[in-house]
Amino acid sequence: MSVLSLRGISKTFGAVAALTDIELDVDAGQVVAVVGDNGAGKSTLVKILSGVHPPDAGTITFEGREVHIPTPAAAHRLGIATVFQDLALCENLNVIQNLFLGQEIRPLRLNDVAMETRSWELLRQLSAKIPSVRVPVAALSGGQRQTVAIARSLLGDPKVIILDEPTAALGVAQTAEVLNLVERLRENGLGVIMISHNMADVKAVADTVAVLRLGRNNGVFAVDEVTTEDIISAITGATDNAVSRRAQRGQGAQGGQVS
Amino acid sequence: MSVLSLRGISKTFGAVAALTDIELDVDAGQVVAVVGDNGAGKSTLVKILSGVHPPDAGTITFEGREVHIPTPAAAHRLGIATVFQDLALCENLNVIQNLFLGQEIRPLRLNDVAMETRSWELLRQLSAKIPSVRVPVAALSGGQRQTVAIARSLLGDPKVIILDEPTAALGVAQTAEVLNLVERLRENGLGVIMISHNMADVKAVADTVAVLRLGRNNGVFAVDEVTTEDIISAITGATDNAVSRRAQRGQGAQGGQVS
Amino acid sequence: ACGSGAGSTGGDTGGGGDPQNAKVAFLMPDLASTRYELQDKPLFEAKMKQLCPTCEVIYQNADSDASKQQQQANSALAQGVKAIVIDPVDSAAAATIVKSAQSQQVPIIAYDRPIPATPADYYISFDNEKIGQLIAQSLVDHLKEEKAEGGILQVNGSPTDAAAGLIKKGIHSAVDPSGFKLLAEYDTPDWQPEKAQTWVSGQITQFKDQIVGVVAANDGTGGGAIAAFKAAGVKVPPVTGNDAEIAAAQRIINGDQYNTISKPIKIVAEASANVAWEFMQGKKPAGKTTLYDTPSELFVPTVVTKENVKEVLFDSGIMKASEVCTGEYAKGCDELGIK
Amino acid sequence: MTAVTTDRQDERLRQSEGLRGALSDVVERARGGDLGVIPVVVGLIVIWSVFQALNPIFLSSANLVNLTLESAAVGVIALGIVCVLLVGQIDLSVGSVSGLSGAVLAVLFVGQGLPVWVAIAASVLMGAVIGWVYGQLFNRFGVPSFVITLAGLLAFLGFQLYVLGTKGSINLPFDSGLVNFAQLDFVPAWLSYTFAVIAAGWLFAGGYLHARQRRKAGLSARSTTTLVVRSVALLAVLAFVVWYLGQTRGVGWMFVFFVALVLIMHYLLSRTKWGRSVYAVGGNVEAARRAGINVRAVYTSVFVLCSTFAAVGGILAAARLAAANQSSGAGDVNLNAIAAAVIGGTSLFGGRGTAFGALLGIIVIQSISSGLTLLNLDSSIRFVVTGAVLLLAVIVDSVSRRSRTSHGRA
Amino acid sequence: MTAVTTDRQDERLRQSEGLRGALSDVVERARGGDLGVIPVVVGLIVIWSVFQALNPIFLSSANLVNLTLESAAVGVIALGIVCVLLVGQIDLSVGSVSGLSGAVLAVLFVGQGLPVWVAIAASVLMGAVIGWVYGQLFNRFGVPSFVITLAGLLAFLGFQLYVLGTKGSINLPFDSGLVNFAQLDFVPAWLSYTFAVIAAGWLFAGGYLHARQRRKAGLSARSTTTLVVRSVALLAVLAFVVWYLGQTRGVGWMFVFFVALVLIMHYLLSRTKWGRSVYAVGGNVEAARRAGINVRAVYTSVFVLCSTFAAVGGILAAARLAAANQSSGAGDVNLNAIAAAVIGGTSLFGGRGTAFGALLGIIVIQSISSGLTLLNLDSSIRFVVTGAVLLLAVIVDSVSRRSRTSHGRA
Ligand SMILES: Nc1ncnc2c1ncn2[C@@H]1O[C@H](COP(=O)(O)OP(=O)(O)OP(=O)(O)O)[C@@H](O)[C@H]1O
Ligand SMILES: Nc1ncnc2c1ncn2[C@@H]1O[C@H](COP(=O)(O)OP(=O)(O)OP(=O)(O)O)[C@@H](O)[C@H]1O
Ligand SMILES: [Mg+2]
Ligand SMILES: [Mg+2]
Repeated sequence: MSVLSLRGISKTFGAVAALTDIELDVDAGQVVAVVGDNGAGKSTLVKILSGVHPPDAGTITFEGREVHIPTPAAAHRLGIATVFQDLALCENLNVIQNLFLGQEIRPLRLNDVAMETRSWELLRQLSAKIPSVRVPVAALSGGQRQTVAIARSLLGDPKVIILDEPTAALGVAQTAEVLNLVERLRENGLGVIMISHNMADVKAVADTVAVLRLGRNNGVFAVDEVTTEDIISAITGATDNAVSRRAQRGQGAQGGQVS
Repeated sequence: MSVLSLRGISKTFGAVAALTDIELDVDAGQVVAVVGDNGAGKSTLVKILSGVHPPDAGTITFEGREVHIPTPAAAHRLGIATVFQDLALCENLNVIQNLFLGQEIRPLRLNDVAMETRSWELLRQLSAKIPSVRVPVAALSGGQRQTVAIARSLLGDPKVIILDEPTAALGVAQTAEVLNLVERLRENGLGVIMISHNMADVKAVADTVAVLRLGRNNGVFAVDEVTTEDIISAITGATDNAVSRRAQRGQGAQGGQVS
Repeated sequence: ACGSGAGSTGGDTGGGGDPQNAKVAFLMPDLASTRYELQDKPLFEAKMKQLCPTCEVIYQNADSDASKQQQQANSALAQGVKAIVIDPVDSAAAATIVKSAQSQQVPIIAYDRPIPATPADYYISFDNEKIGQLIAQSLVDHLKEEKAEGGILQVNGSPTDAAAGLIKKGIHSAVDPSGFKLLAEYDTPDWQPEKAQTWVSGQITQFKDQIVGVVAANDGTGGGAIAAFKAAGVKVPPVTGNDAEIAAAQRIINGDQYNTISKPIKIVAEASANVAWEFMQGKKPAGKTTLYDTPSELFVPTVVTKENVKEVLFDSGIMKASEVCTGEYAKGCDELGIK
Repeated sequence: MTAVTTDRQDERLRQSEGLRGALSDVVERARGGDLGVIPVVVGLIVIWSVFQALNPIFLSSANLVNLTLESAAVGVIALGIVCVLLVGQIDLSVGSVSGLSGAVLAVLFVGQGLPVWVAIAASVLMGAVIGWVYGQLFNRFGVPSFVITLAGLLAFLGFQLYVLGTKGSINLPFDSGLVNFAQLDFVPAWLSYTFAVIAAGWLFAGGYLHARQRRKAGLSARSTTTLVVRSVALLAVLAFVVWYLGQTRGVGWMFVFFVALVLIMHYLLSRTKWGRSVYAVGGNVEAARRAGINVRAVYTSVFVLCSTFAAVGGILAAARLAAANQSSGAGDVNLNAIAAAVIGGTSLFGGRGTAFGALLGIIVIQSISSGLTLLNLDSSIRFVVTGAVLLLAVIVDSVSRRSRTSHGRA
Repeated sequence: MTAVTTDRQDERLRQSEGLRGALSDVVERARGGDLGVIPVVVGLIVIWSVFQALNPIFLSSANLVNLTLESAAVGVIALGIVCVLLVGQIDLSVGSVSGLSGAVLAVLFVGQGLPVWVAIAASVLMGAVIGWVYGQLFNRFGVPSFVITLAGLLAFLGFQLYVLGTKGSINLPFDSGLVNFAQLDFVPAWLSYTFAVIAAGWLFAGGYLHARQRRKAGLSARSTTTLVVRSVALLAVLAFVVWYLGQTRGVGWMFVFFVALVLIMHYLLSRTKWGRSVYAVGGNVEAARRAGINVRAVYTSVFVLCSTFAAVGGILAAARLAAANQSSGAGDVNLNAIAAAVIGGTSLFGGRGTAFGALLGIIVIQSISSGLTLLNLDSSIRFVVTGAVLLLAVIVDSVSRRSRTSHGRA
């Protein structure tokens, strides 16, 4: 049975129909990759699931019950943890403060030592290269911030984790660790939604691939039954696209490597 | 002769030595990829070159003359155009206004029509999926914003273009277009500095790869004489790293694809 | 430009006509002193009601803002008033209002403060400069009687208030030749008692026991000065006041404040109602004297000290013992025979 | 030309064309909460109806003429405030500067007997210099503008007292051109109507040329019908206003002057590079800097503008009162000017607001003040009611803005 | 335990240990412009020296005692302002609310003859309710807090006039406990010294336990020498202050009360979940919301706190003056309270500031005011000098902050 399933989700921003009639199912212990072109509506979908935007229409079913997710706090309570594409960190707070924001240890007399120790643990696990956890997030590099945002989502005890382009800014080592992490999450029986533009990563960890195109469903594929080319043509809506042209040209010129 | 060359550049933020004694050379018609782990100091280097931060020490030589770049405006005047990792767009302005910010057509009576036409041209060239150019940038998706930032740098007549992780948020089609663009820029004799965590992209377009590690130079390689594994071990500082371990595990398990 | 009217036109204005159901404007300057809302306005309204039961009084308070007062006057003219009684925020700037009113044949009566630049139709007042002089002189006389030696502090009103300027001038005219040294003086921003308190506290540390008296330009600042001495834990020297607020009467009864000044507001307010009513009927009342080219009537205020507080404030009915002699003040009242 | 214009090709966009399209656009934006000034106008209409019900003189021509004239001085100051708020800064000293400017004007003109234009020029120049100093302090030392202008508030109040000296108050001669301009000079009826026609014609011509250009470039454009409807509507409104005010004294030149300043600022802010950089600095100063904008120059220009407008406002206020005194510019000038800007939709955090906002905002504030003046209330009640009405006027606006954020617009 | 602690393993970090390390840390931070309150303190010392040179009474014990007492009322209000500024909002009505609170206190206590604690409780409760209403208006309608509290400013001024009614001004009895508390009650010398010792001991004990915990967890920690030096320094400073003030009247209970509030707020802001969420909301309200923080509750709590502190400040002011009148809370209470917060380093844009900032800021402001009081200047000069000194005091601070941004700290 699905932990999370969406039916008929639509969302309009002003004159732009960002999502139209979306369906999606995520099982426990399953990694669903959501892919799509820029502006396809992936992040909008994520924001609807995590209570940032209310949907205009459609139903969300979580663990068999139909739910409303009016606020991010409601999503937290349900057990949905999210890493947003725009990270959503407080730049004026330091790494520890951001990691534990809203889930502080000993709320009436914060336990800084425990939080700092745990922070180092989490960051080490993601092989983050952060010199000090006591600097404001404003002073971190793009990848360091992304690591902090990912580490954040692991606190608490989520049932579904949504990762919106989690590896976009990460270095090669950190990317590898995040992919490891996703696999561990799957083994622990969590549902994982991962959004990515990197087909290699998608093929490496996902079980199912859901394609969005211009705000609509454009196919769901089991990952071992589909080729990268098929996914790309579902994304772009054509088999003849910039990617395939570039690949051909590359082959024509030197017989080269395209991911 | 190099368009741009750096010698002994250092930069300290508080107690963190972000860059120590960096050297880098970029020739006209050459694409230099700067790679490195998260927090290695790549973006700091970019910011120094584009006048955002002053360096603590070291010299910058541009077209044979030693230059100071105290402000971004000075960098613009020299002919250095930059796409920043954090994009640096004004969220309250719309796409056209952001694209032409600081380089408006007809400053005393803005020519909106010309600017809009040109905007659509530029965006189409990058195969951007932006429904309307008259919405504030705050309403765009991550990838759409990145496309806008890239399009921005093409206006004017730069001699060196610096791209800090330009494809991080882009879809597959847009990434392909940006790589095509980089190749066109090279053909037009511009110097290009590209920062990326994606080794496939680096190998596809770069001529030279400069590796930074913990704020120091860690080798410069000609791209056709080096393997991806070598670059990765220069980045992580070890041949046995998370990436290689993951790759091995992958092969052990199913003999699979790792980029 | 069209027409001859400065300010606004509108409504059927002008002197004469049917005085019944007419409107008269009563424009007061500020809230720094409580008297305008608490005494002048009700007294004027009562008298007007008595003279002309169907007439309507338009009351406005300009809150120390000359342009707001101008707006209020224009609005009154737009409503078709038959006469304006005005206590100008700024005596000079009120000239514009006089012009506007007169150009629409609406008579205007200067109340409390004169309008020297453009003569109004009538001027009724007690004179602020005189007030300053009276309170200061009363203090100086008292000090001479006590054979005090030392200097005087002077707490003036707001530096941006024209009336305060007049009072200040009056105080100087009594203090400067008195033989007592003027230790320091201070223009209290916005007449704020807190500011007066802070300033006097500073002067206490500076001059210690040289201070034999404080001339404060109104009861509020006087109260602030007294609080400063109390808070410094030293003996309170004689302190003046002005306005005869209830709180000041209490302090006088208790011996904390030396004097205040009672303006015969009832008399002035009623006199102005009478004059306004005559104007509204189309008559031209004659002045007792002429000041600033204006037919005028001036009244003399009375200095109130512990000696005469009973007769001036209570026997005359200006204040009721029940309001003043509360709690800790009951004892003082008893001693003075106030019931 | 393609069937679908370049900017309408995305299939996710709802399509709409012509007058119908323009209308459905408005409805669309209303649903999305992006109503521009409409909510403020609605708030204004509510206030007007209530006051009219309470005292029928409120909407009389005479009172409205007063209202326009009384709006001008603080309105001009609010225009400057809009500029500083747009870059995310504040100027607390506009009141003092306006007071000082009035005092300098009076002293030079009356006290020293200089020609009036010299006195005006000196006051305005002084305003500009003050703004320039603010700009330097802000750029050099990075002192928050709140503190700089708070210091300015105190210092220039001191200067004002000093300049006026022992006099305390100086009358401006009633027969001087300046006082006439502020009190007695009204636009002749024929000229007012001409202005109205010109404005409507301008709106049509400008819109038409723009639309033609856009069509040529293959972009969507307003249909000619829409343009005609818009201009006719404008003409009707303006003609009615002119006619109604003309029932008594008509449209004052001082108000025309204010409106002209609003139009100029609107042009500068929306159609020039400088205006764009003001919005950019207010939206994200670091991004603006990286785009090569001279951020310091923008800050300085804005502070100079604001202080200059404050000085001009001070001159208008002095002319209107025919006097400069120690309390000119004191009291609630600061708060009213800032409140007018905020009510007109300018954000205190920078990057959002328009010149027209200042016009609307000051009219709201003056309406409240004028309406309450007519009601003849006790001071205590008047304060309470002023507060309540102010709040109500803004709630209308804010509710719509709120629905905008929930619809995902910044 | 490893040789290098967990948090110092990155090779890019400069290493430093023990007292030497602590010192070089300070130097490092000074170079980076991250000096905390040091620049404000330097500014204060400059101001003090200048005034002392001009009038030797300035630093006399008696005058400093006055200064402490006069700081308390507005200081408490500034503490509330710090909270609203931290979430990026503003409260313009603190002056009115403090005035109203004083009026309510006087009417209930003197007019109605209720026990003083009932009157105090009622005033404070009223403050809290006002804040709650602000919070509701802000959360429900999204009206900018500037406008809400501007409306509040007017409305509560009206209420204040209304409550004082026919009296206008009400004396509080000089022999009541409340007035004594504000004017005559001083901490006995032995108790003051005890406080000083407790404070120093607390600093040491707290620091020591924390350091031990950190060492146990394998993190770097302050060396015991550093801790001892710090506590001894604090003890010396406090003992000196107590001794010097004790030369005349000593430390007033009202000031102790204010300092206690500062300490409590410091604890709440820096050591509790609530405080963390305040900073988070001020830094990035959307991020805070997404982290599951109840943003509305945070806003409400902050408005409630601010109005409550304003009410408390109003009570203290009334007690100190021994009277409540119509002008209580008017004038520059608002500006002074906000300026104190800003001078103490609180950002108007939210997310940066401390409770101690309010303490330092109000001392700067009161020092300027007290120093000028002793100089006995003309009003006009006094205003100018106040402005200039204020600016100078802040320039010291801002220059250092500026160097911070150029060193890349937010
Ligand atoms: N807050 C908003 N207001 C208005 N329009 C929005 C808003 N957020 C998103 N949109 C629009 O909705 C569409 C989908 O955006 P979304 O962020 O979901 O794309 P995405 O699939 O995540 O793209 P990317 O790969 O670039 O991150 C875009 O066209 C965007 O312009
Ligand atoms: N403004 C700043 N203030 C303080 N420290 C900073 C600042 N900017 C960067 N740093 C520090 O400098 C180091 C290098 O940062 P930089 O942004 O250059 O990394 P990067 O190589 O671009 O990393 P990424 O791949 O994650 O983008 C980081 O450790 C970071 O914490
Ligand atoms: Mg996205
Ligand atoms: Mg980077």
